[in-house]
Amino acid sequence: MNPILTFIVILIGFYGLATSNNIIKSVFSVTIIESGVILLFLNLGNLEGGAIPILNDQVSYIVDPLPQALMITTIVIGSTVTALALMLCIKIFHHYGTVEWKEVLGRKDVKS
Amino acid sequence: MSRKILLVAMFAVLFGVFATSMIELETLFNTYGKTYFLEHGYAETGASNLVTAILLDYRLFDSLFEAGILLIAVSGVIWISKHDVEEKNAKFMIDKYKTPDLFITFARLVYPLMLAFGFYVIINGHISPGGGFQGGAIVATAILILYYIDANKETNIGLIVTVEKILYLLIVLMASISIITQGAFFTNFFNPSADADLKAIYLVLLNVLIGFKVALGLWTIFTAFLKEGR
Amino acid sequence: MVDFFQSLTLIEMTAYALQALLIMIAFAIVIHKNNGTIVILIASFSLVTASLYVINNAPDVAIAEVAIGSAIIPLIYVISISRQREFIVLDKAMDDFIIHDNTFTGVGYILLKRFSDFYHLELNITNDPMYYKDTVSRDQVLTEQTNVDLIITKDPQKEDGYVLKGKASNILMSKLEEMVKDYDNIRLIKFKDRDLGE
Amino acid sequence: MSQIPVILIFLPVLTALFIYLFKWRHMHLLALLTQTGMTILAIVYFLHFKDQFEATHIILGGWSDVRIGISLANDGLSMAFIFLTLFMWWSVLTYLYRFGKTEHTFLFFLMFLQGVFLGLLQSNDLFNLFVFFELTTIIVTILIAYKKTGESFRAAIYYLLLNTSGVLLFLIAIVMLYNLYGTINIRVLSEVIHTHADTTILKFAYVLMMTGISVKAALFPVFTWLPKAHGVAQSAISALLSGLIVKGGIYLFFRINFLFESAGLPYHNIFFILGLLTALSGIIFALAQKNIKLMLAYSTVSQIGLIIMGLSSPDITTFYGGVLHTFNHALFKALLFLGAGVIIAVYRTKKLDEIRGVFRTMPIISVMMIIGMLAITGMPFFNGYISKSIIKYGFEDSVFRTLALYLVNIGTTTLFIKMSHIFFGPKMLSYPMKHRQQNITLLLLALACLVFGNFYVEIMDAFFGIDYAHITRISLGGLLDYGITVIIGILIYLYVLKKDVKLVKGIREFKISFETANILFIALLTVLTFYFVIL
Repeated sequence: MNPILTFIVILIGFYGLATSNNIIKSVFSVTIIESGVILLFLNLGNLEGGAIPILNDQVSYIVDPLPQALMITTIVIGSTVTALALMLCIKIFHHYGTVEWKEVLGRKDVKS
Repeated sequence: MSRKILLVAMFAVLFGVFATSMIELETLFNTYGKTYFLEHGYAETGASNLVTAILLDYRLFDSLFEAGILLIAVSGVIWISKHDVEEKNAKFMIDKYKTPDLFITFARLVYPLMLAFGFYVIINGHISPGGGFQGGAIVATAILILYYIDANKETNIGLIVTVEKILYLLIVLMASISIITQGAFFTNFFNPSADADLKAIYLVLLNVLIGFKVALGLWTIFTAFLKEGR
Repeated sequence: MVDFFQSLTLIEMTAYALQALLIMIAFAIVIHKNNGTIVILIASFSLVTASLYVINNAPDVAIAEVAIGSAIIPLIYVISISRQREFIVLDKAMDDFIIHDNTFTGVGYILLKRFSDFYHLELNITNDPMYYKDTVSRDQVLTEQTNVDLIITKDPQKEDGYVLKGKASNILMSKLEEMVKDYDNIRLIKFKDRDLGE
Repeated sequence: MSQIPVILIFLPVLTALFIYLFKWRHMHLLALLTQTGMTILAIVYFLHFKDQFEATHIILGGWSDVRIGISLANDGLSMAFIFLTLFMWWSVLTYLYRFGKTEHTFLFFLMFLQGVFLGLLQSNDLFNLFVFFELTTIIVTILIAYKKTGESFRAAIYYLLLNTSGVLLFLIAIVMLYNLYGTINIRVLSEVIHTHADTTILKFAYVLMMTGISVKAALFPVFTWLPKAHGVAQSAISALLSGLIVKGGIYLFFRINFLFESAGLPYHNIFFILGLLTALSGIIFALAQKNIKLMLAYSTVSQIGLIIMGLSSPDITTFYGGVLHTFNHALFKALLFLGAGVIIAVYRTKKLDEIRGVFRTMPIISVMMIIGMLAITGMPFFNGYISKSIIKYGFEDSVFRTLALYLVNIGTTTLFIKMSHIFFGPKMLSYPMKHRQQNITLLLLALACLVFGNFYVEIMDAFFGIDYAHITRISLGGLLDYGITVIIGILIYLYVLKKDVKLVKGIREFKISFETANILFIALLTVLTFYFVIL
């Protein structure tokens, strides 16, 4: 049940990508998709339940640690992508005076 | 409007297929990896936190490139925001920004606490939740508070970036020592059958290096953003 | 249906509630028009995901998400959204065009203020004695490489005239052009984007 | 000796770090030195393990269980791609010899990208593939934005966002496969994949992966980022992107298809159709352009379609024809982009109508460019002819496929007839510059085109053990085909393109917005889901 609800979050992210005209919002849509994917990994790792993956004497049944390790990597990757995209956004604003996709992509004024 | 309807229709199809596959998964679920880590994880790596065990030992190669992504992004963000024209003397005539005094006092109080917490998370990464990446991010957040106190703080970005690159080199070197002792790249340089306390030395060292690298990297990223346009 | 809800434990119920909240926040972000309020939604989105990670028995991931996703990333969003409403002007003329009698009452300031208020921009004027004697080509490099949107200089051809310089690609410049039409002593120069380097 | 793959990945990365740390004047020489060392290492590795690549499956960390941890694996295909990578970096580094002297940051990104790309080729772990995939995307974004013009910024963000969302789909597929099989090691997976062959989840995972890869490989509706990025970047970077980086997506295309082979998914026809659509749309857009870099970029799209048409064939000889075309395309497209770069630098314009008389101004460059054009249009004796003949040979029994191939070929020929106008005409106002290194690079690439056009039998035998002796270097039929194609091309050019009819103008002005690109992306996902899962 949980993974299915999480998939809705991913779909909302794609909806945002497909409808928003604003670059910053597109960047955030990507962040939403990414958070959804992370949550999906954890949901599926937690599908059968279990303790947190830190071993001590009492623990005999844990959730899967591999998806969690992978997701830490994904969080770092996602944040760098966001940082890079937002820096590009600021630059685009100062070049075009707007962050609307339509106007940014539509302008054609390179001399060469 | 029509495109929104089209989108929703496509989403319905995808959602249906996904839901079916998730229901299927409940019977097909494979727990091979989970059982392996539960049985061998502590004995082979010496880390009771299995996530750290995977990040720093089983899949160290990934973590190296994860740190590499941060490195690249830092250089990229700096390159994009940098310009050849020096504008150090430029002063904004209207700069309304001023932090309230209460916040400054509060921030001064919180700053050492956060820094200490960050170091705690880094150093205890192998036995409790946390590790180099998380602790590094917390340290970076603590440094961020300093900017909250004084927005016009001067930072030598060039130096930080140089240190960050050297730290990355150290991480790669540290990870490759095992080729001499173990005959394979990217694992603990102590023998897998060694004592857990001995192996913890390697884990803590690597966590500290990664923690500092991540902290410096994130610090550079938000300094670049704060300086952008100033 | 009732059986289903009765069989849930407290943690499971919290998980469903948070997941529903997450969907709502995500949807709000996607359909919201105003960029300013989105920042708060972004930070809360990150917090809700972090608590969901904890519920899914992943404290490591939750720490990473809180540290990166709830502090640094929202800050970066705030900065880039606030930069989006900035209109940076470099004043090279350094006379009473902007500052008149030590207050912001010069002709140029009133014009620019009217312009930026009309388009909901935040006017930011800077001056710099270092560039005072620079040439025209230097101005073009300035607009290309730095974030300066507009440069004010004196008109060399006309007494008491001013020249406003900016990038031709900037959509704000064409809007400003409409506004400047009524003033005789103000000219507008638009630099074409050059394709440097091969 | 068996650890050479790891060294190949980390040597350029460490070199990149050294370049960034010590910004000395002669750092570009260090890059060339590394390049020499890597080439020697790769050759040694290839000769040593030529017949036993199975033995060089390196488990990083030395774990006894293959299913845990990351491993690197090589085979003939990845070795061939490694040599292509090294060769492409050689040409870019020599081409940018003078530029690299001062631009250390640029060299840093360039060398780092090489290490990452070599990692992408050799990785045997799905999540590791994702990391390299994303790292490539980020570095390429920075390289596109390197010029810091408004145009390059917007191309960079378009590329970054579209590719990242594609890569995230790949990630969803990874978690599905992990939970099905308990491992993400590609070799292990390909052995056990048939155990759940009929499940929805496996098919859906395949669809998600393929859609993610389609974005990276610029397949039919989601190629829109490619002309923007490749048309804006510096010519050397465009050559690298068109020649190699986009091939990373194609490499993954057949890697993932190998992985799912024993599941028996019917991918051949649908990807033939997608390839055909890619090829046709690419060539139609290319014909309408007036900017030479955009023309070359769209021509890349159409050639990718051609490659996918070959690769989706169930017949193994045709499949390797597609692989050979990947290599040939890398060579001649790099040659054309680099040549165009020199021409653009000398004439200071990208418009086709404003460049005339190149033959008189720069005879050497012109000869090289003409070699590239002959190769891409499929003239006998050049490499394009060989791979196209192999694909054509494989399609012989289907009229539809042969016809499709001819159609694409006619389009390509027309495009380069249109482009060849820059050589004629009087000498024009230009800004001459010294381009000795550039000449050397172009000569190198042109020679490679000729070598691949004449010694393909030996090369293919050495790498893949496939015998292509039945494809002749020259035949009357081939020459006749080429002549007819050229004549049709000239006719189309004279009667349609030259007059710039309304239709052509309309196609040139036609723009796909970012939102529409994303809708097309989701539509591709839905169509593939329909085809593989529901039907």
